[in-house]
Amino acid sequence: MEEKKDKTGLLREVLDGAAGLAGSYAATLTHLFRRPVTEQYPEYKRPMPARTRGRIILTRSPDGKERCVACYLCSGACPVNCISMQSEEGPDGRRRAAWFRINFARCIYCGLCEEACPTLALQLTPEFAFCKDAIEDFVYEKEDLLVDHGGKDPDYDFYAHAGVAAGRPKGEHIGEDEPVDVKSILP
Amino acid sequence: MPDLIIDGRPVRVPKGTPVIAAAESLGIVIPRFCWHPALGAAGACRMCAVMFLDGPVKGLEMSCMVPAADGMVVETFHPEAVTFRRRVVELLMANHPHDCPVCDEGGHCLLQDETISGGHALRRFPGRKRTYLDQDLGPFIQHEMNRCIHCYRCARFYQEYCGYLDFGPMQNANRVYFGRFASGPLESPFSGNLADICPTGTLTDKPGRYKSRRWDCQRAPSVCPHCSLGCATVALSRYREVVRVEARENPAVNGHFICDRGRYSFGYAASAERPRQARADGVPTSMSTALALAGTRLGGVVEAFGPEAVAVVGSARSSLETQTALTALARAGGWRGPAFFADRTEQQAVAAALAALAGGRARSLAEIGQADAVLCLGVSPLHDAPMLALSLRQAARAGAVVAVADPRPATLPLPFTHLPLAPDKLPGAAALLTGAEAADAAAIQRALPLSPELWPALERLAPAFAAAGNPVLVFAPALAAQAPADARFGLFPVLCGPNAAGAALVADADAPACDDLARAIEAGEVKGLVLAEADAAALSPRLAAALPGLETLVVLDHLPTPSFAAAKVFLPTQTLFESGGTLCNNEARLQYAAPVAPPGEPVSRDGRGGHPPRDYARKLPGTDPLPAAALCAVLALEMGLDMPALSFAAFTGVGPEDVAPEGTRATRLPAAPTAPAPPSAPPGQGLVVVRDDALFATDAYGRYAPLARAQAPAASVVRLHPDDAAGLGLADGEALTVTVGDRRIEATLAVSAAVARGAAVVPRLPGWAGLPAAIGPETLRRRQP
Amino acid sequence: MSLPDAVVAEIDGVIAAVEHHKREAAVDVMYALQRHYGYLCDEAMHYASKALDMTTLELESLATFYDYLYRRPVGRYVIHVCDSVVCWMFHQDSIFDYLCRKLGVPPGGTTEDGMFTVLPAACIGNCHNAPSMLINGRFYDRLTAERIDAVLAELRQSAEEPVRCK
Amino acid sequence: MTDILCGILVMLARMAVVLAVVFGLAAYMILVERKLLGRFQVRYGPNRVGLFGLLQPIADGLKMLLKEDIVADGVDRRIFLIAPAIVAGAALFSFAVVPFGPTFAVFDRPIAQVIADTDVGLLVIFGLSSLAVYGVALGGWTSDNKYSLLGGIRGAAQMISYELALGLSLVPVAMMARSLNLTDIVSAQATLPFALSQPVAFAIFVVSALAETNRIPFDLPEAENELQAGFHTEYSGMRFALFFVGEYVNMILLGSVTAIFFLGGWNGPLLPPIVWFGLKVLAVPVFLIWTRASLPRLRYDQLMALGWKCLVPLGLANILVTGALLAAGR
Repeated sequence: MEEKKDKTGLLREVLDGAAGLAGSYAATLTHLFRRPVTEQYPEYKRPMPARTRGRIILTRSPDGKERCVACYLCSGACPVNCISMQSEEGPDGRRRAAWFRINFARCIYCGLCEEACPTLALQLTPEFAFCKDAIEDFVYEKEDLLVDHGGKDPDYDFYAHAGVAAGRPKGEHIGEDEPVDVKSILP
Repeated sequence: MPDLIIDGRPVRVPKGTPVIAAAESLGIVIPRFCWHPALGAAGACRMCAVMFLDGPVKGLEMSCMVPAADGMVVETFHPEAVTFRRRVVELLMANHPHDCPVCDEGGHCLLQDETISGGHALRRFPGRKRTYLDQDLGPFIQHEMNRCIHCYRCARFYQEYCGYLDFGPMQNANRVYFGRFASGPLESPFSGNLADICPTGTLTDKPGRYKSRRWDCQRAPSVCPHCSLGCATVALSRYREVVRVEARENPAVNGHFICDRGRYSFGYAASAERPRQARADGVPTSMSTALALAGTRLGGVVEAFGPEAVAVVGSARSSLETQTALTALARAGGWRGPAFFADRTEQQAVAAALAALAGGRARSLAEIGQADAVLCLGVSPLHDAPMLALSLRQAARAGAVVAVADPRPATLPLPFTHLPLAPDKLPGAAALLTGAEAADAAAIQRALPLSPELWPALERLAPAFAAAGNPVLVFAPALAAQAPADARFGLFPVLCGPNAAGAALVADADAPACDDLARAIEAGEVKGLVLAEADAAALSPRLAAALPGLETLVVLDHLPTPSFAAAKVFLPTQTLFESGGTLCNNEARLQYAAPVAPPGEPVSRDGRGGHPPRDYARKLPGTDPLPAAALCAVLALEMGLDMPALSFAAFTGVGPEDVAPEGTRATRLPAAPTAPAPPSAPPGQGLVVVRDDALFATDAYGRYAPLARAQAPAASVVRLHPDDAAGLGLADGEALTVTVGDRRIEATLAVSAAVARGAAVVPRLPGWAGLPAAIGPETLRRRQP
Repeated sequence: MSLPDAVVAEIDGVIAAVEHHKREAAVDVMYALQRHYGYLCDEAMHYASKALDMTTLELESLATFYDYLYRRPVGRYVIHVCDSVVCWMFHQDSIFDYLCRKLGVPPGGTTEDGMFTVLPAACIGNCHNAPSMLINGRFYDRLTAERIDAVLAELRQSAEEPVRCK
Repeated sequence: MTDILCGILVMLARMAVVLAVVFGLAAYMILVERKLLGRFQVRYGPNRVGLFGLLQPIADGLKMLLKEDIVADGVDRRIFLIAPAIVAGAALFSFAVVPFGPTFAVFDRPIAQVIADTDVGLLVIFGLSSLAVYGVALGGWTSDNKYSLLGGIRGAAQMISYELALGLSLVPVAMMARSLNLTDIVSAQATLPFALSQPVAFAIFVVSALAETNRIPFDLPEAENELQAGFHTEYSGMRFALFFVGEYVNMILLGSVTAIFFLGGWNGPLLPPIVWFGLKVLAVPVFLIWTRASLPRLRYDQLMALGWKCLVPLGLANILVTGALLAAGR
C-alpha cells in the first residue's frame, strides 16, 4: 500500500516537474513573438522623471541671486567626498561660495547632497549622460554648476526666511516681528 | 561626600557638587545651555531637568540647581523629564531664526545638538518670531541677537567671571538683549571666550567667520606660545591654514578660558611674509643645497679658526625639542652656546626663579585663583601674562587681597592695590609684605621714604599678607632673590617667553649669553653663528649690531625677523602648529602641543585661485620647512658630527607617553645658582627704562600675526610720572622724539600718577630694544614741529 | 548743555548719602536726571555713569528694566494705566481703550502736542480703588470715561512745556 | 602517387570546408544566441553593427583579437596558455569523424562527406569530448584564483558524472544500429529515427549533453553570480575567445551528434540530405538557447543527484529493457 502510494507520489512529482519545465518553455516561447519593449536610446530619449538623480546644478532664488550659502552640509553629507567649497561673505552681506567644486568622476549620484541642502540650492537634474574624454573635465566648478533658474522649487527663497540682515533688514523676513526696541518704554 | 544613584549607577561626589556635574563625572551628559562648570548654575534655561525619584528632593528638578545629596536616585531619561526638555527646546526654537546654514556655530552648536537629538523638527507655534538689531562688537566677536536663547552665559562670564562691565543684559521679559550700551569693541581682553561659551550662534568668532565648519577642520590639542603661562588650546586648521584657536580645558593651568592674545595671534604661521624657502646669500634655493652650504660654511669656519669660532643662539620661543637638539648640536661640534638669553643676569634670574620652585612651592594658575593674598612683584598681570589677571580675579572674588607692585600703570578687573614703585624699590616693598612679621608704619616709612602716598596702602596690606594662610608671590625673574623663605608663600614666576623655563632647564649653568657672544664676535673669536628661531635684534641689540662681523650666519626660523634678512644661509623651520613640540611653562610644567596643520602654503594663497589644485602631480608649494630639531640633526649629519639628543624623561622622569593631561611638572630644576643681584638704581641721573607689553603684537609671535598687529595701538606711548614729566619740562600728550642708538622713534607722552617715580615706561618692541638702562632729557625730546 | 546747579546739587546729595556705595544711588540719580530732562537721554546716561562710577551698560540694564525709567522721549504726563487683575475685573480694558482713542495714540504712544504718553502698567497697588491709573506719581482712581475726560482737561490746563535733551 | 596526392588534396579540402563552416557557424551561433535570447526576453539583442547586427561577430572577433592578453602573476604560464586551446581543439577534432551526408561520387571517385570514416566514430567522439574537460580543469587550476579553481573542479566533477550517463544513453543506439560507425548509425535510422524508437535514451542524451557542454541549466563551472565566470575568470582577449568559441563549436558538435544518433542524420523526405542534416544540426543549438532562456541554473548537489541518482540508473534500466526487447524480437 505504502509502496504504491510512493509510486504515485514519484509519478506525480515527475509529471509536475515536466509540466513546470513545459510551462517555462512555453512562457519563453510566447515572449519570442512579443514586440520588444526596448527603447532605442540614442535615437529616442525617454523623458526622465523630474526626480531622477543625474547631473547636479546650483539654482538661484526667485530674485535671481545665488541660493547656495556654502554651508558645507552637502560636502559633509557626501559619502564619496566629491564636493568641496569655500564660503565667504558676498558684497551684499550674504554668505556664498567663493568657489564650489563637484568632482563628477567621483560622484555616485546618491542624492544625499540634495537632501542635505537647506536652501534648495543644490539639486540633481534628470540629465544623466554627459561624457568627457578626460577625467579632469568631470571636475565642475561653480560657474559650470550655476544655472539661472530655480530648479524644482522655483519659489523658495532662503534669505526671505533666514532672519539675518543680508540685503533684507531685520524684521522684514517672512513671519518676523519688528526688531525689539531695547529702549522701549512699554513694560 | 554624598552618595547618589544616577541612571542606576552609584556615584560619590564632593559635597556641594550639583547633580549635573555628578552625572558628568559618570559620563552622563545632561543637556544644558546655561550651566557651565566655570560659571556655575543660573537656572535660566530649564534644559537640565531630570527626575528625582528618591532622596531629599523629589520630582522634576533642574539638575544644575540641586546639590547632590545622600540617597538621591536620579533618572535623566525619565519620560517626564524628556518631555519637559523637548518642550523647552520647542519654546526656545519658537523664536530662533531659520538660519543654521549661514550660522558659524552650526556643527558645534549646543542648541542645534539638542534640537536635532530631541527630534524637534516642525515649529508648531504659529506666531511671529522676535527679532533684534545687532551691534558691532569689535574685531573679535560677531553679534547676531536673533539667535539668542537668553541663557545669560555671556553676561555671567563677562561681568562676574572676568569683571568687565561694558557688555551685559538689557531690557526685561521677552525682550532681553545682550550687548553694549552702544556699538563698539569689547573692552575685555578675554572677550574671545564669549564665542566659546555661547551655546548658540549669538556670539561667534569674527576672524574665523565663514571660514569652515568644525567637521572640516583638523583639530589637535596645542599649547599657547604667546606668554609664559602655557595655556591649553585647541588649534583648528583647514586647507593648510590655522583658522581658529580655542581654549582647551586644563584644570591646572587655564581652566576653561584663554585670553585674546592667545586666541587671535595665530596668524604668524600662515602669514604671507613667512619665509618658507631656503636661501643662500639671499637667493632662494633648495633645502638640500642650503643645508649643504650651511655645513660647508660652518665646516670652513671650524677648519680655519677651530670649533670655538662657531656659536649657537636659541630662544625662549622654541620648543624643548628644538632647544635640546641645539644643545646637542653645539656639544657635538664643540661650539659655543647655545645662548638662550640676552645676558648672563637674565639667564641666572630665570634659573634662580625656577630653582626657587623646588620643594613644592610652585603654584599653578588654578591655585592662584584659590589664594587669599597675592602680591605681583614686577609683574603687570594683564600685559605680561593676561590669564594671570583672570586667576587674580577669581581669587579677589573669593575675598583675596591683591597687590601689584610694579612701575607700570596697572589696570585689573578686580579690586587691588597698585604700588607704583621703580624697579630698585621693589625688593624693599617685597620685604615689607612678605616678611614674617607684619611691617609697622615706621618700617614702611623707613623702607620707602620717598613714596608717602603709598604708606597708607602698605599699612593696610602688610597685616593682610601677614595674616594670610595661603599667600602667593607672583614675581618677575629679576626679583627671584626676593622669594621669601617663609614657606607659606607659594611662588609663581612670570617669565620672558613661552619656553624660557625650558631654555633654563636645557642650558648649561656656564652657557654664554647673547651679550657674551656679541663680545666674542667683536673680538673676532667667533666667526660663524647659528641663530635657531631667535631674532638677534629682539634678543640683544648688541648681538644684532655684531652680526656683520661674522663670516657665516646660519638662521633657522619661520618668522620674517631682521635676522632672517641678514642671514647668509637661511633654513625655514616649521611652526609649533606644524611640527608639534613640548613647551615648559613658567611653573616648569611640560606640555605637549600636537601638530595640527600640514606644512605648506595655505590653499587660500598658493596662487591657484584660492582653491585646492585640480591636479596633484605638482609638489605642494611651501612644504620645504622642516622642524628645527630635524634641521639640527641634518646639519650635524652634513658636518659628520655625532649628535645624541636629550630625552624628555631627563626633565620629568617619565616618558612622553606618561605625561598627565594637565602636563607634567619638571622634576629636574636648575640647581640654585647665585641669585642675581636685586635691581639697583642706575648709576648716574636718569629714568629707569621699564618695558611694557601690550595685549597684542608685542610677544615674539604676535608681532608677525596680521590680526594681532591690527589690534596694536597705532602710536607708541612713553609713560612718565607727573613729577618726572615736570622735571623734563614735558606735558601730557606731547609728541616726543626718542633717540635709540642712531635711530629716532616718534612717540607720544602719557603722564600718569600710576607710573612709578623715576621710571620711563616704553613699549616692548624690537625697535626700542637699544635703549640704555637709564635715559634722560637727551633721549626724550619734544618733537620739533 | 550743562546741568543746572540745582540738579547737580540734588545728584551730589543723593550720592553723598551713600558715600561708599555709590551704586546704591543709581536709580535715584537717574530719577533726578529724568525729572530734569523729561526722560533718560544718552547725555543723561553718560552723566550718571560719570557721577556713579558705573558703566553706561550697567545703568542701561537698570533703565531699560524698570518701567518708570524712560529711555525714550515721553509726554509731559505719563499715564500708567493699571492692567492687573482687579482693574481688569472693573473693566480696565475699556478704560485703556477709551484713553487711547481719546488721545489718538497707540499704547506707549505720545500725543502730538507732547502732553500725554499712555502706558499699561503692572499693578500699581491701588486695587481698592480699581480701575486706577498713575500720572506723574499721582493716583486717579475709580475711573470712568467722564472722570478721564475731566482729568485730562484739568491736566491740560496746568500743562507746562517739558524740558528736552538737545 | 597521384592517388595519394589527390587523396591528400581532397582530405585538405574537406578539412578546410569543415573548419570554415564550423567556425562560421560558431561565430554566427553567438549572434543567434544573443538575438534569440534578446527576443525571448522581449528585447532586441545586438542590432547596432551592420544590418540587424549581422556584423556583430566580426566586430567581436576583432575586439577580442585587439584586446590585451593579460597573464596574471602567479599562474603557470604554459598550462595557462594551453588550456583554452585544449577546449577548442578537442571540440574541433571531433568533427573529423562526423559525417555530413551520404557518400557521393565525383568523377567516379566516391567521396565520403566525412573526414575520417572510422568504424569506432562513436568512441572517438566520446574520447575527444572527454578531453575537453582538461582544458576547463587546467584553466581553472592554473589561474591561481579560488573562483577559477572551484569552477575547474566543478567542471571536472560534472564531466565525469555526466560522461557516464551519456555513454549509457548511447549503448542502446549502438545496440540497435549494431555498429559504432556513425554512417552506419545514420543508415540504421532510415525508417525511424532513434529519437522515436529510443525516447528514454534520447532524453538522457539531451540532458547529459547539456551538462557536457556546460550550458544553462548546467553551467556550474562558470556560474557568473557565484564564481565570477569560474574557470575563465582570469582569461582575456583571444584566449577568452578560444574558450568561448570552443563552447559554441561544442554546441554545433552536439547538434551534429544528436542528429546522427537520434534524429536520423541526413535522412529525410524531399530536401537534399545535406539540408536535412543542416536543419537537424541547427535545431539542437536553438533548443539549447531556448533552454537557456527558460530554465534556472541547478544547485551543485541537485546536479550531482540528477546525474548519479536519476540518469545513470535510468540509462542502465534502458539498456536492460532494450536488450531484452532486442533479444525477444530476434
